[in-house]
Amino acid sequence: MNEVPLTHILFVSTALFFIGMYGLFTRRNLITMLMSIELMLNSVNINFVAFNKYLFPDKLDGLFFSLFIITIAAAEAAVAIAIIINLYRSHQSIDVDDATEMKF
Amino acid sequence: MFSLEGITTNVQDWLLMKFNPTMALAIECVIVILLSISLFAILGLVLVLMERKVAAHIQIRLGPNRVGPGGMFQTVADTLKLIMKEGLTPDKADKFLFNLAPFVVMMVGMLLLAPIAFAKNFQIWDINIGVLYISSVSSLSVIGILMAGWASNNKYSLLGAMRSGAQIVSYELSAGFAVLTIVVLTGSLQISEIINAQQNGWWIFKGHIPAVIAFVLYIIAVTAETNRAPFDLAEAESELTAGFHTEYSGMRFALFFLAEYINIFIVCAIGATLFFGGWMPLHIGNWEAFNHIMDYIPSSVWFMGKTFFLIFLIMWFRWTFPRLRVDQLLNLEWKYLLPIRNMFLKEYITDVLTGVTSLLKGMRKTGYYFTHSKEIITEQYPDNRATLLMSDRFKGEVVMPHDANNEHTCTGCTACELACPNGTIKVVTKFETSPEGKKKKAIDALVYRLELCTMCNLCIVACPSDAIKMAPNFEHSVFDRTKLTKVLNQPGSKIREGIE
Amino acid sequence: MNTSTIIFYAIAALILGAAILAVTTLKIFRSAIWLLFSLVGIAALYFWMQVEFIAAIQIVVYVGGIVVLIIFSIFLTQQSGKEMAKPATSKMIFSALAALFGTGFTFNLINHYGFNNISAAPFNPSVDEIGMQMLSTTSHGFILPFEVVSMLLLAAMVGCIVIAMKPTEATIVHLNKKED
Amino acid sequence: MYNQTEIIKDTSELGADGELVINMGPQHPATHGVLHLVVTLNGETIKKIEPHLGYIHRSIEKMCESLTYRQFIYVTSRMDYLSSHINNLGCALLVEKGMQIEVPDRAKYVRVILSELTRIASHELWLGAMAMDLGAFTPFFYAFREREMITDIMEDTCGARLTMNYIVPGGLMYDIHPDFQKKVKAFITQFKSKVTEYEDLVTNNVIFQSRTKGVGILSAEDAISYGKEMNQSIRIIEQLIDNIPEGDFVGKTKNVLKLPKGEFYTRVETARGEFGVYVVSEGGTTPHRIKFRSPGFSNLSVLNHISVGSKIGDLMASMGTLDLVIPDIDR
Repeated sequence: MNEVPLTHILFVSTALFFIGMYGLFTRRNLITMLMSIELMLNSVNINFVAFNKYLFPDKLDGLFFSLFIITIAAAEAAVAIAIIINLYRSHQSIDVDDATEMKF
Repeated sequence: MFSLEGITTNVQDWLLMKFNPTMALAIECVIVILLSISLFAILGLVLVLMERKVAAHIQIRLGPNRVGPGGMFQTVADTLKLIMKEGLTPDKADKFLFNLAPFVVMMVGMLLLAPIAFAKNFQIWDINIGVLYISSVSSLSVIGILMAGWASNNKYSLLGAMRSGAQIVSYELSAGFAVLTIVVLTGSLQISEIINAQQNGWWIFKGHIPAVIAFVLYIIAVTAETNRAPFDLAEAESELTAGFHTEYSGMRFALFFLAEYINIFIVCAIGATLFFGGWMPLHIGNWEAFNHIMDYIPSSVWFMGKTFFLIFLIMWFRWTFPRLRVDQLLNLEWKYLLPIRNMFLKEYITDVLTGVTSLLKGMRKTGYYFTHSKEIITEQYPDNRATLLMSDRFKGEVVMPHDANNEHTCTGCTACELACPNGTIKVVTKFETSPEGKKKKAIDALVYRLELCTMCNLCIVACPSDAIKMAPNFEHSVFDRTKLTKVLNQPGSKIREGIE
Repeated sequence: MNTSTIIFYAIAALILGAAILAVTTLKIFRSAIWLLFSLVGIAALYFWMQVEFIAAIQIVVYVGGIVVLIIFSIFLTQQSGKEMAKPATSKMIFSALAALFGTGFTFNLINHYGFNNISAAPFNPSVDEIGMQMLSTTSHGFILPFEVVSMLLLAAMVGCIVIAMKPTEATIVHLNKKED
Repeated sequence: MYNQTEIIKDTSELGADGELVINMGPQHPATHGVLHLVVTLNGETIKKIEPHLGYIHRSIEKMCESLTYRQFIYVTSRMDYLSSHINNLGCALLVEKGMQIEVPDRAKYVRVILSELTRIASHELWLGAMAMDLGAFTPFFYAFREREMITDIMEDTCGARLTMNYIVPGGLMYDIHPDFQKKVKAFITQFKSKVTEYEDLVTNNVIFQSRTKGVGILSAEDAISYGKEMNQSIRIIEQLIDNIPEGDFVGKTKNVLKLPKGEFYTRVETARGEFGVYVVSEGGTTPHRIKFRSPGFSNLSVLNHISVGSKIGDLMASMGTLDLVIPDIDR
């Protein structure tokens, strides 16, 4: 597989990151925003694994970082969804534009 | 001795000789895909038949016995029917996801086939994280169910999908723990190494109590993960009609149905691999002769035998136990299968013991009926039509007996017509002139409308001259309902002498 | 160009295509399913890179956990058949331009840097190695972050339950009293 | 201003959005017929149940007004078809009471035995159907094996397996079959040996118990009393079967039955509760007005009361224990 240069993998992860960013900008629904964030986190993971594999094959630190990112992403998603459900209960909507009580 | 080991190497050698490596790999992929699809088809047919036969024998019935010898081709006929049926899509459903869902479930089944060792050196992909791969990929199947539930646009489906989601996600934990026990004992995640570690004894024997507990946990958890009774809450026929696949019909329903059986096969195959040594023959300590004989049985037979034993066990559960309620299901997982409630140790142990004893009692009963085929009470009605014994009082239809001289005893008094609650009988009378020139009332026709008759017997009781009676006839189905209107007195019949 | 390369580009196309659909489709459940395909594609990319352990974890956590969680929250908060509102065109154009510019800029940086010093050493970490190093206390051990992450997970679990728990009668009465 | 208490008050009831209205029936596997329940759910928890009736209404009461006192009995077999004997008995008793007809002892004995057999048969079906509602399919077949013996006895004696119409005002339509006593005794032996089977498979099963205990305020007691009732019935039959006196099977009645002017009411205990017949007579050959008090109808009315707050699975358990026979509800 050495025919595929590292830059191509990095291109995939970069594109994925900015697709996630596009989603975060355009979506107003909390769940879809969360999905976009997940895409961005995943693009970072790809980078960690790819750098580890191509640049430092004798070490495992990249793998560990991606493992921790996956774990934290899980915790983050769980908390986010708990908040979303609570928000839905009080506002009957999960649109970010509807939750405006904290605005001053 | 028959072995699959040679076949795979021969095929590979031949392919590498004829084609370049890329081409050979592609051809191998195609062969594997074809093989796994045909395996799916065969497994589906066999397992569905097996389930129906097991269910029938437990339920003191015979089961399918019409199509082919012993009903062997019943599932083939069913499949043909399902293929020919129209696959309906609900009007407001998300059609793309609705059609995709059964394929997702099937694809997960196919992916799971990869690391299973069917026989010695007969394995598609001996991946180094074998067990982890299985537990990760099997968690994908819940997506197909959730998709089906959502896309059907049906509230029953949605409820079924949500139940299934909660169930599969939580039971994955104890299944994972059970698998981890064996991983810890073996020290490897690779399937081939797990099997090789059981050369001198299967883990269920070698692993003592931890392995036995892990095995029990595993069986319970995978029964729940495959949505089988007593954990079939996602389908819950009596509660949610058919749960997540309520709206599916035809071939797409068949795919869900097939996927269920494939999943059972896969989890049982993995169970057999982890706890019963996969294709490894039964070896006992130093009994050289015994071990040698066991080696002569082909490894694929060992594997299939163990797998089908576990499948039978799961079917046995299904036909013995009632379904759990949704909160009890989660209680069982979080309070009993995961020993979180350890602080109430005494209570925990008594609960488990009483529960398990009562379940085992039930299983003993059903097991007794499964093994005693003499207890079967089903009457094969069309087969014993000639010898069928009907009670002589059976009220099948009203008849008017005639003797050898074509004479009856009906005087045409219309008592039966009056007694009949719903106008089934109509007496048409005429006046006959006797040879002496006396005019006498007699019946022209006793019209009897079988389609109205409620067999209440009031006409028979009312008849003063016993002219009519109930006959034990049945099977009155006709294509034309006018055939159900009968004239009871035979043409040319007369009233018997001396009846007034 | 050999099989492996073709597979890589197919996987890349799956990841990016599914991701684009996930952020643009107006049906929220479909969005979740496209996200799922994108995540499965990333897992496939890890398999392709022969880091099977990470791939399996990716599937377990993302597909078996997070996507199921997202789908559940969709079940709880959305109605079937309802479409989300379309974002304003100006916003879409602006975001798309920003994303394209960002991609171009970053890719330019990557190309500029080059990453030429690719080592040819094989990279096949076994699960043993990963486990040993993660739980080791030596200089390259990761036991401390491991423990911290476990604490984080516990806190997140408790936090989720507290947030999502429905207020009971008792708490309502309690809060009412406070108001008075 | 943001008022947390207000919001909590609202959310604790979760308006129409959080609730799911499901039409259970008219075609649903658990309603055992064309019963239509409109169930309001919050998640899996039941908020409200509203039974909708009338899908198989046949106006039996109106029909009876045009039938004579001999004829109207057969219609009642079609209401609660599982206890048709007992329904018939209720009607026959009413006519006998109204006209002061003396019933011979033999007929009385046979009536009681048949009614108790009907009760057992009905409970066998209940047991099987209840287990089926809870997801266990096998006990149904075991229960039907014993039920089949009863229906065979019925077929021998009455000539029918479900809608017997064997009891007439004044006694029985015809005498019992010569084999009757022998067969009933055989059934009792068989039944007693198989009761443990039901206990092993159903009543002692831990899943079954946890599904029924504490579900609906009535169901737990019901589950026990049903079992006791079967044993009680067996005891009644045992006491009577050897002592059926010889004699006429039907008393002397007039050819045309006419109830005196007035109002009449009788009641009998069917397999699922009290069955009452109320007749207003103008002195003619047909009832002027008739009303049946069917047990299923009043049992159904308790469903909402006992199921609110429980889960969907519990609703099935409650409906199973109420042992609804839809034609009995929709007369």
